[in-house]
Amino acid sequence: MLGLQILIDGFAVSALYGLGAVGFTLIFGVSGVLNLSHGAIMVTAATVAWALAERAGAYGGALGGLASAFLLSFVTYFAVVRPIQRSRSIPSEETEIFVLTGTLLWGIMIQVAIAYLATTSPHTVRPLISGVTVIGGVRTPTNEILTAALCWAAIGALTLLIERTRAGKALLAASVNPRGLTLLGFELERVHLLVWAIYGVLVGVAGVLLGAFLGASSDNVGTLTASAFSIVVLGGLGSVPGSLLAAYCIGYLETLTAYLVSPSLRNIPALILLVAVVWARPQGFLGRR
Amino acid sequence: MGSLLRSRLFWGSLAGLALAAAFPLVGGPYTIGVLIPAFYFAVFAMSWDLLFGFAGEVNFGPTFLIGLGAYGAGIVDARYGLGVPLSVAFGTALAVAGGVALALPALRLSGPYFGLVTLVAVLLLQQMVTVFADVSGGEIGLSLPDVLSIDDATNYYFALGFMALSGAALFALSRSPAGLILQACGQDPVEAQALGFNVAKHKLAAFVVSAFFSGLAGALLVFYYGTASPGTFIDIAVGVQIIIAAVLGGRRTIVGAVLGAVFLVVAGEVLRPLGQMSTFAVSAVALAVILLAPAGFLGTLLFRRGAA
Amino acid sequence: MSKLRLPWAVGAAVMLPLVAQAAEPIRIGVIAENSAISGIAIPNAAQVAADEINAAGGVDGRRIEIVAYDDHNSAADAVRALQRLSSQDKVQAVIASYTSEVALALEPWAGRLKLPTITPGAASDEITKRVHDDYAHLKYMFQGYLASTFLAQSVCDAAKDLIVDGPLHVKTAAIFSEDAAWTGPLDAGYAACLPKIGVTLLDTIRLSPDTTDFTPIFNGLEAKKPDVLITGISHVGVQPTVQWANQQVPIPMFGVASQATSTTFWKDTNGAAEGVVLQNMATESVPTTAKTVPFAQSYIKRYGVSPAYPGYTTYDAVHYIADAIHRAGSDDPEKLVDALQKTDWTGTVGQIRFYGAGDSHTNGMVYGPGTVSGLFVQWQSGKQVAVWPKGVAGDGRLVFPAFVKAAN
Amino acid sequence: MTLKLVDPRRAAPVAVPPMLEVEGLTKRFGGLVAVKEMRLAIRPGEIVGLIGPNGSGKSTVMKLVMGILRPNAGRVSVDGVDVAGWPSHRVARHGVGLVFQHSRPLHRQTVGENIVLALLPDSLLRLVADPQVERRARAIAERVGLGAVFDRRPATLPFADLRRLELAKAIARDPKVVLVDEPFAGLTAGEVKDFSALIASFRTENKAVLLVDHNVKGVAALVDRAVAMYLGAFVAEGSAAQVMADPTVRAVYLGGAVQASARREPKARTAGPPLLAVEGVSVFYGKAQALDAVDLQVREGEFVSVVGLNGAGKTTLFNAISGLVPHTGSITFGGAPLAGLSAARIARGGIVQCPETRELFNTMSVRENLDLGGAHLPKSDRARQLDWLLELFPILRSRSAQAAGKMSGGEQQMLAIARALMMKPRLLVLDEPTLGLAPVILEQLGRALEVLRTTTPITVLLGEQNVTFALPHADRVYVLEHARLVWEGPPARFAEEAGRAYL
Repeated sequence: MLGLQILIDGFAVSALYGLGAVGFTLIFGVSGVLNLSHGAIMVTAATVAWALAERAGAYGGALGGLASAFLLSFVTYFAVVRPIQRSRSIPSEETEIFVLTGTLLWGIMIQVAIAYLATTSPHTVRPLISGVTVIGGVRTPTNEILTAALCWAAIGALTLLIERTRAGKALLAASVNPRGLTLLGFELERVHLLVWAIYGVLVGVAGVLLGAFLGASSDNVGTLTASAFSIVVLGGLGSVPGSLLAAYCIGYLETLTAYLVSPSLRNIPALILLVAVVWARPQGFLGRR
Repeated sequence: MGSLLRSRLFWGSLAGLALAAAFPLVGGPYTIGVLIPAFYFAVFAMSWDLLFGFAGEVNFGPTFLIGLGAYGAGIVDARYGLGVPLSVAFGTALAVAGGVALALPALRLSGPYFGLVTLVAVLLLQQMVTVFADVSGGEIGLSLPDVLSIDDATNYYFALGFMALSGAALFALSRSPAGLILQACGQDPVEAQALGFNVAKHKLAAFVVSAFFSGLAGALLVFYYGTASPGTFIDIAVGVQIIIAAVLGGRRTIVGAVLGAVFLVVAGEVLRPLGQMSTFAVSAVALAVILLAPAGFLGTLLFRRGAA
Repeated sequence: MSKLRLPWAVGAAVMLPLVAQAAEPIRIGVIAENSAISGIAIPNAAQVAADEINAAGGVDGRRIEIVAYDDHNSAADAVRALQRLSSQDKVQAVIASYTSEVALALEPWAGRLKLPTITPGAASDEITKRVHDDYAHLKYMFQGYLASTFLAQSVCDAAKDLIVDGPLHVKTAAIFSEDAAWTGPLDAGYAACLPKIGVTLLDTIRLSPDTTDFTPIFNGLEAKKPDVLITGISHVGVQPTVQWANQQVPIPMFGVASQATSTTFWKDTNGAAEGVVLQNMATESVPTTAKTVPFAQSYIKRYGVSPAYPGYTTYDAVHYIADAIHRAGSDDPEKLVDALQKTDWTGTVGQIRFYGAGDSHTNGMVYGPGTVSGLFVQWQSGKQVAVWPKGVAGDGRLVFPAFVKAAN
Repeated sequence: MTLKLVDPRRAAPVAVPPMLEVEGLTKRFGGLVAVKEMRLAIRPGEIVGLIGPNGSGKSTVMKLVMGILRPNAGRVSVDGVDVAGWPSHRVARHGVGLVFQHSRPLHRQTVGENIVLALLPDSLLRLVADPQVERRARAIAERVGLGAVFDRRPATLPFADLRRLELAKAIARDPKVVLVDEPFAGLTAGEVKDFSALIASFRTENKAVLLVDHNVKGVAALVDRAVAMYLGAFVAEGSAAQVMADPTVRAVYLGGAVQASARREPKARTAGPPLLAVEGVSVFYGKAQALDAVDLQVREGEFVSVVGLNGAGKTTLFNAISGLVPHTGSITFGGAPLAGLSAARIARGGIVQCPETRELFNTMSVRENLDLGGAHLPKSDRARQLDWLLELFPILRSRSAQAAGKMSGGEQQMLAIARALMMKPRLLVLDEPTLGLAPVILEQLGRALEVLRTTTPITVLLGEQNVTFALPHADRVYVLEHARLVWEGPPARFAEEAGRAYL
């Protein structure tokens, strides 16, 4: 009973972690950017979905949240990331730290704006389906099942896109060898636009689902970014399957700790695991060096 | 020595220091109160710049070292009543030990991997403070029986003096032969090794020095506030402010970090009428500086010809 | 913009002599977290009170000015603000923060700066205990809110009437509280008073205020099968409530839940708050005293939402500070502290008095019938319905959502 | 080891033991053996050239000696002490100095300070500058010709001075063994003379000097002896002339005896208007000139080979054509200028480059690589092109699902060419397709190129160091040397007019 409960709860939380991290890792893989405004964009999606739900209904709100994340993702790219990458006064070996600092500042700006417009209090997106479903004696909110299902649907859609479409292949190729792709007549700029668009959708879905499942507040911005960052490093920077694997490791480790040890120690084993893995195998689970 | 006397930077710093020393004659008591933490903050940022700008290590967790210094000092004072000087010494020693602990992964890992370890170090420290709340005061914070002084002027000159001394020490170190070696190690470890320098040794030393000043400043700031709480000393947001201050002021200048720190604190005050949006405005200004003048205030002033 | 500036400047110049003719104003500082629902109620309510007093001619002809600072719920920012209020704004008294951590950080500074400081929402018993232990230095600090011990007592008192003696016949309970300064004495209070009303305590969960996923906690609690969850939450609120409802945890929630005191809580939780019973200082529909409803209405008229709990206590605090200054006849902090300690003021939350130096809750708000006893409300269909004490609750009755076992 | 081939003019007395002695040195990267049982010896006052084409392992040997890499086996003895496996800084302290090819000086410090850095002891406590050090730094600067720019920042210096600075740093350490990586890359003839003099002066200081370079020719005038490497192993040793004449070395560089005559007659089409016209193109990398006013034409249907040693500028020329590096001068394709077009646009326009580094998508399958190549074609064309290519390179059909990175070098090269051909190029630019390939693979590759040339109207621009491979296919040949085109003509005249001077 307890085992099944841990299995179910861990699954949904991990799926959410995974979806949040997949977009993050994709951006890194293709364009080498660690986007530290990640958490802020996620919370924006949740907050907009909450605010619109009253007038536009649950679906309208969810769509609005998605659109806001999509938009912010492009603003992040055009207003922050690209100017830094193209700047001639930033030496190339320091681009990384500038992108990190720039996206961090941008994230703070979004976070403060959310706090200003919608207070720091958490908001919950109206679940698309309410009620509970009993699985093997474990009472599970139907919304939780829906969350896990939607996460996997989004991940599945992404996999299809990458594996089955030409644009997706180009995306994959760009993460392996961008120069090779240029030589084959692909404009890298377009590939980057595509990856930021995909990122916008993924992070939007993750944000809205997070808002419906656990609720989101502007105070969560830092934690969300840090958890995506950790999962992505643990899984191997740039590796989508690695991120999913890592998301499930961390998700279950946290759930196990919360159930079997104490909810207040929830984060600690995951942090220790992270340090241990980074120490022993810096490329992460499935990373290439 | 002659080059020092000819240096614009030297005279500029001296003038800035003189201005700061004369400030209490004209500034209101509140502005003085604003500047005191800004001075400690400047030391945090300078210590960070030593690691980033010279040793080439991106430390996302300056507050790990600061927090060790602050809590180390605070706990021994509150629990064992050691008094200010001994407590500060203890906190500083703890921070130096933390610096060594942080240096070990730094020598093994690079780039984002090391960055993540430093981030995790901060999170773990924060969790420890919460978990061992009986000793640390937890989220509630730790109240100290002692403070440096309740007189604003005393606190102001103490902080200013501390900042000036720390700045002078760190700046002198950065310009000394040892600093030259450190810079070579940070920029190209392979070439530095080929020139016969033990890169591990020099980086370790940089961590120790950075941890020493971070911890010392953290410990002193604890005794200025009279309380320690994770939100003031450990939270990642504090570390972010420090990094932004150093980058804004100008990387690899040490002294620029002072400008960055004072700018952040003062801008926060000037923009206070904007209410909550003041943080927004300060971040926006910082972002604009990073995009338009990436060398930072002092970097732009000193190296105008793009020799970043 | 520049067109507007000129007439404004002229206006100011005309006004200036008028202001100067009046007596030196009374300045009251306010420090709060403006981005939080409960936090923003503090400066807002202070302004309502000040305007009211000024409209009625001020205190002995002196206007009241509110000087407000945002502390972002950070102890350091709050200390800095207190220093500024003392040295630059030269305020006579300060109303500061609803967070115990922040209030405790301010306490020694209130003493060092000799600045009477009242917290309208921080509950930790430690605040008043420190005043008791070091009276000479810390007597400037007042707790204008019920201490955690009294909050626990009021929860037990209400529980006895509502769910133990009432139709539910609750026999067992589990404590669900966040790990923070103010819940230490609260939990101790619960543990002490629950057995006295015949309720067995099965478990105590102290959760981290950073928690976002409450599922394991609810599941763990549910396995212990308590009849009721006694809450002690403030930093968290929306998330546990929503997850409680989504997961259909069959145990009612009863106790202190600060976020739930705000009327926006219903919308923030998308109605998941249905059935939650909570302690509140006052609410806009219940005339705890004759002043409660008029204040709430003028607040709502001005800000569009009803005041959260520190709003009521802040409004009262401005009034009794003004009263104390009037009685003291001086701005001298020593005399003002003396006068504040002799406060006996009918506020929106009840009759307000403070414990004396001999009591372990020195300068804390007196709890009990005839003074301030708190109010219990339950969220029902988007409204807070008063259910306790009987005297003010009228015909309010507990109604739980279908998934709560106790409903049957 | 025996040193029979020493030039008697310069040889130090045989009794003197070697200052640097390398024996049985082996380095493996995963499964790849980069250096295999390498041997080498240099006596004090001797200058030795270590030569080998790209990928031969010569740079790895240098790094193993310096301690930047740890050898898997073997001995590196410096002044009688085995330093193999020591960390780099200890090797340096023991008396080995390395002059890096790409200089990375401290940009915020002056030239003088950069030299001072090299003079400092490895001490944490050296907090005050020693005036003695400053004086020595100035003397060294004077010696290498940096006296006039002592107080300037490196960013304001010309390329040659940056190289001098690297040399100055090595001198400052006063090493017993000096390793110099590609001593003359990017320098003008005059600068080469200066540098040679500086390096020759080490001889009188009794230092053992190792010059690492692509080819013997560059260092012939300077070295006492040369050692040639190929595929990680020792190939030949002797005076520069002897090494150049060594049949194995000639086979490595030229792919066997230079064939005096091309097998085919120039096509009639060679007279038409140029498809590609390169006029006065120059390229700078930072301050180093990599291409100097190059003029070149390729006509429709023509097969043009550009031959030149590694480092001559072939890859730079091709990258300029492909729009991958900024350049001056003009390049037109089919009459239209390419200036301002993105690299991808140029590739879609018909100039498809198959680079020396292949740039395959290593983790993706062969089929996926090919599909990406054909991504811009209409669907029916794509299928046809794919069928044709799988016929041309049958091996790719059987490897269709394999990850590109897991294939052998020859297979990867075929995939790279096939992928480029998937784009149906009007001009195929092939850069060093033979690099690091075994002879049997070269034969297959040659046959495929022959089929391509005879059965399709394709235009090819081939860059090769391997003359034997480059000549038989070519209608016309250019020789590129030190960033300049020095000869142009039909392959038949190559051996007689350019062949001797080539190596």
